[in-house]
Amino acid sequence: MPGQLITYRECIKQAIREALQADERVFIMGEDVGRYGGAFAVSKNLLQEFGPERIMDTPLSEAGFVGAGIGAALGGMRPIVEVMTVNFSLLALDQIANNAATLLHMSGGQFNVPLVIRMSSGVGRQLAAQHSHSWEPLFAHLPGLRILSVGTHEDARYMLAPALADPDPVIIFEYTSMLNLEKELPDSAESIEISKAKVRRAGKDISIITYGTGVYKALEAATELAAAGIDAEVVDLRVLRPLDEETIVASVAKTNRAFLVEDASRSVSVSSEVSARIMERCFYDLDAPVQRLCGAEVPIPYPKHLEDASVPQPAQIVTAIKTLLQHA
Amino acid sequence: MEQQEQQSINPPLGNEQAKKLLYQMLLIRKFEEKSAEMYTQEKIRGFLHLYVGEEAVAVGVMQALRPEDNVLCTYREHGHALVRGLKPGVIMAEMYGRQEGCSRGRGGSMHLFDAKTKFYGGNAIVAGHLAMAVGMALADKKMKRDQLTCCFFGEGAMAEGAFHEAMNLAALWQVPVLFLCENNLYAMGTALRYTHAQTNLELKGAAFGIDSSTVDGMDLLAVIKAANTAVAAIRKTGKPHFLVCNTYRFRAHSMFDAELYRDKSEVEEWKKRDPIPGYFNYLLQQQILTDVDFKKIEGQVELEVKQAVDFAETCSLEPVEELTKYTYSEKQD
Amino acid sequence: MLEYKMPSLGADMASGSLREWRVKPGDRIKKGDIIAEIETQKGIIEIEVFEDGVIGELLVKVDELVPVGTSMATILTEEEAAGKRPAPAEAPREEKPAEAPAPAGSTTETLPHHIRASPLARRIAEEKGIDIATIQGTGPEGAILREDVEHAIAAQAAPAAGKAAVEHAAVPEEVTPEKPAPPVAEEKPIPAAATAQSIRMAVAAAMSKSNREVPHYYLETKIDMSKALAWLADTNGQRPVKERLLPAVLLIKAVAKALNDVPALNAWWENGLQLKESIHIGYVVALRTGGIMVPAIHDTDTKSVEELMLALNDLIPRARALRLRSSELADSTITVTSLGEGGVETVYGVIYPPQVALVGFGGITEQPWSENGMLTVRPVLTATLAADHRASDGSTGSRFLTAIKNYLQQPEKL
Amino acid sequence: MTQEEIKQALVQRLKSIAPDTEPGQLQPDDNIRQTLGIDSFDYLQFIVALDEQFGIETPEEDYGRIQTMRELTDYIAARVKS
Repeated sequence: MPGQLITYRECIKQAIREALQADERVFIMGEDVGRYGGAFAVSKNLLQEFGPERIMDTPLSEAGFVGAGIGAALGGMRPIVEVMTVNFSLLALDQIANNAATLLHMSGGQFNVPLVIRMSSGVGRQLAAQHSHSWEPLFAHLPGLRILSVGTHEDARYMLAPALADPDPVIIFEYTSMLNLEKELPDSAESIEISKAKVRRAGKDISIITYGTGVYKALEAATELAAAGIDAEVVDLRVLRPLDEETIVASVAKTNRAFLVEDASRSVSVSSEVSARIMERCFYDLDAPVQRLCGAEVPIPYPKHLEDASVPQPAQIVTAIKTLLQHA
Repeated sequence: MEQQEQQSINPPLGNEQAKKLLYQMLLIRKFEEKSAEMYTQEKIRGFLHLYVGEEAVAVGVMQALRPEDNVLCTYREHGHALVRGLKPGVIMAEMYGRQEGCSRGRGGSMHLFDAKTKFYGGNAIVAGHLAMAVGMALADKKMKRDQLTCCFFGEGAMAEGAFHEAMNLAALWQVPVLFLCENNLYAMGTALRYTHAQTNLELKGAAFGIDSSTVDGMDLLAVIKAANTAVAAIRKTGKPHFLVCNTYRFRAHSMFDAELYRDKSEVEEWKKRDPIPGYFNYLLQQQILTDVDFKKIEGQVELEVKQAVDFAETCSLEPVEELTKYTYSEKQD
Repeated sequence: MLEYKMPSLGADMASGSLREWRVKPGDRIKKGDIIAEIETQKGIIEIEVFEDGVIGELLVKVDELVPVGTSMATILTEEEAAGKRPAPAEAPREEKPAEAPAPAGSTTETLPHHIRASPLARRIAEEKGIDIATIQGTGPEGAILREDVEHAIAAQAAPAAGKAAVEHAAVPEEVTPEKPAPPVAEEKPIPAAATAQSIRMAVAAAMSKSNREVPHYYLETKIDMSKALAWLADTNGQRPVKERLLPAVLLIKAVAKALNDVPALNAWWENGLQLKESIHIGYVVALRTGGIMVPAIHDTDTKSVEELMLALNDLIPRARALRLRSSELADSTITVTSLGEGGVETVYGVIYPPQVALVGFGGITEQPWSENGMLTVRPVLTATLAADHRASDGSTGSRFLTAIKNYLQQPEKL
Repeated sequence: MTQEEIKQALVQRLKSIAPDTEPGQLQPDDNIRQTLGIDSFDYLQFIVALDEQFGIETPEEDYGRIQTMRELTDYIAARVKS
């Protein structure tokens, strides 16, 4: 429905509904996904539509139901396991890191785990230090997993299907701060490749490489930079593991400058990795040092002004890039 | 009268069946002893956990299962794999780290996997596989497949949160899982009384509303009976069952273990209840088998174990170029 | 007889110490018997045997700490035990190789002056053959950026005057062998955009460095070229025009042979003297637009004079077209420059670092020459050696020049 | 082939060897190599090219007789005709 505005939440919901309709083996389970309608109302009314066998409320047992999701995937199902928020995922980290990520390898290729785990994450709703994590880097560290970050409405709507089609475990990071955000949904029913980063805006002067909540911020900054005569390219990494190095390299080779943006705190982050890859692959294409704008090194505080200050804002991106390009 | 009722779950005591059970226990025993030897020669590396003393449990439970059932084990799983039907050679090759091993050498002693026999490991995070077992049973239930999932774990796992979550989910969802606790009295080196406030383990299953039972794990016939009973109930009701087998490992926890935590006399005491002579003496008494039969079986087992080592010695190492294989599935075109 | 070895009970077990033998020589043992207690970092562990037999000899004493795999005892078969006692096995204690001597104290060196430039600017400058040191940076803290390099390229677009080469030849004492462009990717031709000025700057940079850092000494000798020229005229008379040889190939060949005799000058000075095994003579080619290129003639000493001529036929046009390969620009182990055609007699060259020597040839001129007490007139060539005194001394240089001279007296053997 | 044609051919050759010069402006008695700054290597290539173009053979001992434009033109003209 091009031209019509749609929320990020509705995009996710449509994707889930579509998946449930498309494949009998798909079911969703998690805390409060059914009768409550989803902690963030993403799965509201799906219980009525699909019944309790396919919209399964679970007890508060992250290790238990994520592990059960792995078992169900081994048993031939295509589960979508919802971990309410990323902070609770640590209770299931053993299952994710020690089972989902390793079974294929430990079994010498015999047992793959076609599981999708969705979790809400990110900063921006004054939820304080235990509910505002940007833990993409934590999970992106683990070989055997595919880590997706949903930075746009397009991906919210179309990423789930290829994730379910993947033979291996996929973790999808969604962002609570974007749920109510309305955008036009591009009429791109064509399948999304979950192995590729995407250039969201082409430019020639600098590559802004980002993901998740950084994507719209970077696009906003790019618009402002254009007014100042700076033509910025915005690369949405989208797949944080395995990283799509080729798209990064191609962009930096074109613009000769890289500026990395993410909400996760700076140390040992996704941008740390991207920066290192740029050094390895693009050193002699660089006309300026790689620079980063990341989350502050602090547990996320509750007050709005401090919360805002803890993650990059579009105005900061604009200022930093202007400074970077201002030398003559 | 009671005996009559349980006729179908009692072990059939024909000559062939008896030979097979004895053969399986001896195979585990000799295979494990050979593994220890190959470990000291540095042919096998990593952790090596031996099952010597506990043979009656794997042999007694496994005979109750069907080929289509799922089996998940702990890292002390060579015996289970052997009884489930994995060839001694491919297990030995796996421990040698060779690509002919059942997990292409990627897993080693603690991670034996085999798709053909639905053998899902070889899981080395204590209690981590219980939740997976629940999920596998859930899939079977959703897909209306008439099969169950048998999940072995030690009493150490029962102190983990994952045990409680998995038991709760299984009971809540009413899925066909046989939770099989091999209580060998020690979580590594810490005795049961130091790890569980309630040492009557069966009660923990009851707390979740799961049918639970306990059996002497050193007595093969008792294990067979208990396992057959539990499995029949699960197949009938589709509900989980919790079976505790009290057993004892004669050897150290793993190879590098000075056994500071238990008395030699305790080990000697348990060895008097060794399940292998125990079962064989029973067969002698009942005049089902003779000493000659025993020698014959023993000779066959020794040959097979030797052949397993010979096979492993001929196996090849995977080329290092394939290092990152099996991290993600190969893309299917 | 079998050896019982200290068992490995874990990857983290490197050794164990014997606490107690539970057996003595002559004891019968069965598979599974405990024969000893050993102490490990995890405590005392009883160790078992995996064979039946009779204990032969105990090779390790109580409290002795031995590595995994060390023979601890011999185990005999029944037959062995009954019959002759085998000679006691020598416990194979592995001798650890002596610790390698600690590396000599690290030398402190002053780093060459660092130029602030972006990697991209460096790459473009390299590709275009421009010395980055000559460019003014406009970036942060004066860093050189792509833009700056591009401006520099545009600024030097003016074609060099045709006189350049003539002037160049007319001022031989300034002649400076040089690698005009730093190495670029193998087989990658130098872009035609490399200009006379950038080559000039490259020559300037290398020669300045040489003059600053290399303590030169000079030797000179006169060589009677009559035999060489006669041989050349004779052979060229029999050759079709395309296969004719130039005197330069004789000079190059003589230098290569002399280097075989005096290898000390076939070297680089980089953190000390590094003798080079292969002989790659760099031959100075003057460019018509000014500046020089010095392509390496790879493995000069193994080439015949005909092959050397072919090599020059290949290298010189490519050098003039600035289409040399990086290996040809980077590999030279010594430089030869021949300036006779401009009419000069003697060349005092400047060594191209990190090489340690340069041979200069002047023109061949008719000169009075005394031989066996007779004064005659001969075609005479002046050969000079400029050598790095850090790397060699006058006597070495002298032997080298004399060797060149001698080889040129037997041209047919070259 | 006329003298003028030979001269044109020579000028063209020299221009390709020394593109930065104007061989057309050589006086008949100018020493070609010295005036244009052509070294022995290029001169040898020049001779090789002339031999091929005009189908002649120039022995080395003749090099001294063909130093100027006039000498060279005459030399070639004599051999081409014969």
